[in-house]
Amino acid sequence: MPQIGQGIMKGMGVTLQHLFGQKITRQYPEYKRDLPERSRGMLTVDMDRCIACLQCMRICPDHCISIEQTKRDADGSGKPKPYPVGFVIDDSRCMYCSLCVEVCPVNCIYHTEEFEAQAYNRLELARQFGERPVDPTVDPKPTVKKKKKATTKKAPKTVERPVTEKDGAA
Amino acid sequence: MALTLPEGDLQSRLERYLEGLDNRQGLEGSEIVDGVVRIVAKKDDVPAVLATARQTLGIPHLSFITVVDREGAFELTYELIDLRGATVRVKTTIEGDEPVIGTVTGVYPTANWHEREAYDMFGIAFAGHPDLRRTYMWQDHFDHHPLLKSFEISTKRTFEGLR
Amino acid sequence: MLGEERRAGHEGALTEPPSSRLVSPDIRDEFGLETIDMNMGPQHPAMHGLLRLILELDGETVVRCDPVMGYLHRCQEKIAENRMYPAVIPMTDRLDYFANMHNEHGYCLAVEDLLDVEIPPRAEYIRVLMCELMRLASHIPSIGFLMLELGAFTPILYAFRERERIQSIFEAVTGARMMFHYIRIGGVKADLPPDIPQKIWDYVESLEAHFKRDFVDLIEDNEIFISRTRNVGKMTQEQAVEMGVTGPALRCTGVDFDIRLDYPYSVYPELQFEVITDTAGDVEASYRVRIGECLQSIQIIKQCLEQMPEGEVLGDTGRRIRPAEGEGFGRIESPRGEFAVHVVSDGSDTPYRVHYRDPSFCNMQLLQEIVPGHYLPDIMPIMGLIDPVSGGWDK
Amino acid sequence: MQTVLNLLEVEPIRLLISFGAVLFLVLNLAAILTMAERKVSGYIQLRYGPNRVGPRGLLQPAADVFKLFTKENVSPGRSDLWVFLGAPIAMFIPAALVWLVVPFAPDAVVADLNVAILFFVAITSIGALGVVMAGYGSRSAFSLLGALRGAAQMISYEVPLILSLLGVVMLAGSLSLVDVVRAQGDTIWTWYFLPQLPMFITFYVSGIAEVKRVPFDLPEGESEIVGGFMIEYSGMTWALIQAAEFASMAVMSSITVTLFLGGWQPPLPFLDLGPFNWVWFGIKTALIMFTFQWIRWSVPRLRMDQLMDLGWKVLVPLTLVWLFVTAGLMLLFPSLGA
Repeated sequence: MPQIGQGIMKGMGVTLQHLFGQKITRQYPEYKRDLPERSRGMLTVDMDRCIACLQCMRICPDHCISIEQTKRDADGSGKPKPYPVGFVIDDSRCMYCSLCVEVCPVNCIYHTEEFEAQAYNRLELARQFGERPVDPTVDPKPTVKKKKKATTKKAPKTVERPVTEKDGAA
Repeated sequence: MALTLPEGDLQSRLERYLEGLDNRQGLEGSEIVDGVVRIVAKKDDVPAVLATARQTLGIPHLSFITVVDREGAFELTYELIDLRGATVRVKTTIEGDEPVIGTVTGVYPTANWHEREAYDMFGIAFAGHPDLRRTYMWQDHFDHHPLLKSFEISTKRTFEGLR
Repeated sequence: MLGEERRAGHEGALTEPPSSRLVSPDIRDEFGLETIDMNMGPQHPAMHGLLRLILELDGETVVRCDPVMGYLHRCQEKIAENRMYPAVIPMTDRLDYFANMHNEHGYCLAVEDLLDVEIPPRAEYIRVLMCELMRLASHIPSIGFLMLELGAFTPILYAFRERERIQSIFEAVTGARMMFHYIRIGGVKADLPPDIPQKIWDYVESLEAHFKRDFVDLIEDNEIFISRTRNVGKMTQEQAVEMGVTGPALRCTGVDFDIRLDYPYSVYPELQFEVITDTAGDVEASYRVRIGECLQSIQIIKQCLEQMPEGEVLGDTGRRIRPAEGEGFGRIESPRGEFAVHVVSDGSDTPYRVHYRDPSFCNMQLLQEIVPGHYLPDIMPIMGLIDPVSGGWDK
Repeated sequence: MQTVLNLLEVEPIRLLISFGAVLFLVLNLAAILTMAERKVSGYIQLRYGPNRVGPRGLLQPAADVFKLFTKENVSPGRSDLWVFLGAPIAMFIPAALVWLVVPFAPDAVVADLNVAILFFVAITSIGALGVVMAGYGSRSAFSLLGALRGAAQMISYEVPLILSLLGVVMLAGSLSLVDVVRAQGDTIWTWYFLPQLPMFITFYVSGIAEVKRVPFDLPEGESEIVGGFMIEYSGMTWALIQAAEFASMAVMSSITVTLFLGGWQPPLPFLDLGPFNWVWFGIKTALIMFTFQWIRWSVPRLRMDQLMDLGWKVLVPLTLVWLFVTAGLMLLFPSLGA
């Protein structure tokens, strides 16, 4: 027969220790923690380096990046290259997964240390980086004419799904 | 009440399962690959195959039921594990747009919700299921089965024409 | 078995099985007794996420309990069908949001099963290290939640203090506190930062030092805790296995099923640890199992840190992940039980079908089985025994 | 000036004015107690508690009251409106009325009734009425369960509460609280909590149950029935219920102090502060209230059947046995009685 109340007293001893113990609250707006090097904040784009390859737009699981692409001879080399006239990152959708950062071939999209986004309107959270604003809610339409440019293979169109049959396994 | 888990080493158990299942039912295919007994059964045989697995071979646990919509046919995978390293994977195919298959809730009570989920997402009717309601979607006013390939989502991006 | 000797002196607590509290319908009709229908949830302060329980009450006794799910359903499986293979990983984070690492790990195992990619040993160790930290970060709050449901508010804050510290480690390693997106197909995203192994070591040492005080002394012997949890939600081994229960909820009945040992994956065969079981199969036993598993996790973390080899952390999967036709399976031991992923590929760069077998979903079937006959306040500890997570059962 | 002081001597006016003063004190006490509750819980839980409004968060109760005043008072459709709105009042008035008989200092008592203990018992049991009214008027399954639990619990725990008082009454030989305090003397070992230890524990436990605090907060049962009888209240009606809860908690601790811990008496004779002896009363009451809060943040909640078991199978027999022991000892040693 255990002594009645013993366990309760033991537990109350623990809470009493904590009553006088070190507190762990951080007073947030006054005190801000140093973010670790890898922390993933809001995205930003270095538009000078962007080559409008649309890799980030393709990989983005949330469709939060929309790019409007044109051909423009930006560097004066005489050859028109893809150029991002519109670039929008919709922070109301972004989930900071960092996939776009990883696929970017020129490292022009990267995370900042900012994480406090607020707005009265969802569309205010869509940050425009390009010359022309892009509507983040509308799917990007092809503006580039398909030329015989030496620009690698096409995007996978709707892949034909194999109908029925056991696949591989059985 | 104590539960007896299967004993013996993995390979012999796998062979026992394969043999036990193969002897009783006319299976379309059966083999052992990487510690997994792979069974292909006819649609109507599935409840019997699973009953053999549970009652005769003593495989206690039904892990999950996966349905794959092959557009015109449904492929069902019943994954059974004996909690000691062996896996039995029973596959079957249901043809047609109004798929019906016998329930296995009688042998594996845990199949109850798995079958409800399959019904909800694919519209597969499990004959004899005690409580075939939708799990996730609205109980009424919703006639769709979202995981069917014919159920189009509105936010899909195609990137067609984009380089 | 853990609880046996502790229970020896406490036999008096066992009275009759809960089902004996149920009044048979005949008697109810004869005396004109009515039952109350009650909706518990989806907005309920103690409910684990968005679950609605339709209860039929006879006084305080629950006659029928019918869980209604779907309030957080995002159709993750459909989403996965429309995303490229790597882009599904951040989505799996949102499944069981108390065990994100395990979800990622399970999904990556399934895709790697399709791809036959070589995973560097260091990556495997980092995965296990992260998963075990995640298990700590999931089990400790679940003990806190159990106490919260019993009406004690304080342990949850002690639990979240630990979780916050573990999350700070995760933030330094992965860049995010909760939705990590760290485990990748073929390895992990990046190597551990150089100072992190020492930090993890220091953290688990300090946790070991005060774990007993904050989560054992505060709770274990408390007479009210014992009377509220002992013989509550009691189930037999057969019942549990029949209902497809896995994880601590199964191990507290005495079935020593642990995927880490029985279906070994990653580097678990190289690590030394025990499977914690208890015999009673009630809420108290599940609490003890969770406590034991936390201590085992600490041991595994230490072994990982000691044995971790040097080398690469990301295997070569090619620039585009486009597996051949076929299907892949991944099965891991998440803090709640067996988390399995079934990926079907059709050769394109998006999965043809992804199926998640989430332990929260499967374990929740237990509610219908064991709740009837218990009192209304017992539902909450039973939820603590199962410890489901809303994102898990609703996918 | 003289006439005002003379007026104070006139009985009904004196009563009204002093009761007004006590009421003012009670309302402020409730506000301070909410603050204390949150600070204590914060510190136990490794937090700071409210610390934004005013210096160290001391104005938080004022901000709360302001917020609750401006909040809309929602009543559920199809609720029994008069019962619904009357319930908070029915809960607050008994909690405030008991202060009439609490002796703060030798002469500082609003009404020195010779049946003060009886008055206390009678008035506290009215509190259950408010709970039932609130649960019935809200027309919600959760409230109904909470009200049923509350009624059962408060009525059951009246029994050990009253029984545990009797030992003190026998020892003091009076039903007047002032007499009880006087009889306890001004040394800590002559206070009644030592000879009446089981009674003291019973009174303390059933006091917690009577004011519905953890581990006996079943009528609220936040994690089960989401606030129970007060689930539908908002704004000032809710604030009134809270004030009633905290006032009755303060009343319960002050009565505990009065009956068992020597009231205003100093623990040792040389600590006698003369006219400032009410400080001792305040300190002791605050200590008891702190233990209430400390227990609240340390233990889980009991279940209904366990609560009833504790009340009827443990506390009532314990008090009955100790009552006989006290009576027997008093027969054997008549000097024990006052």
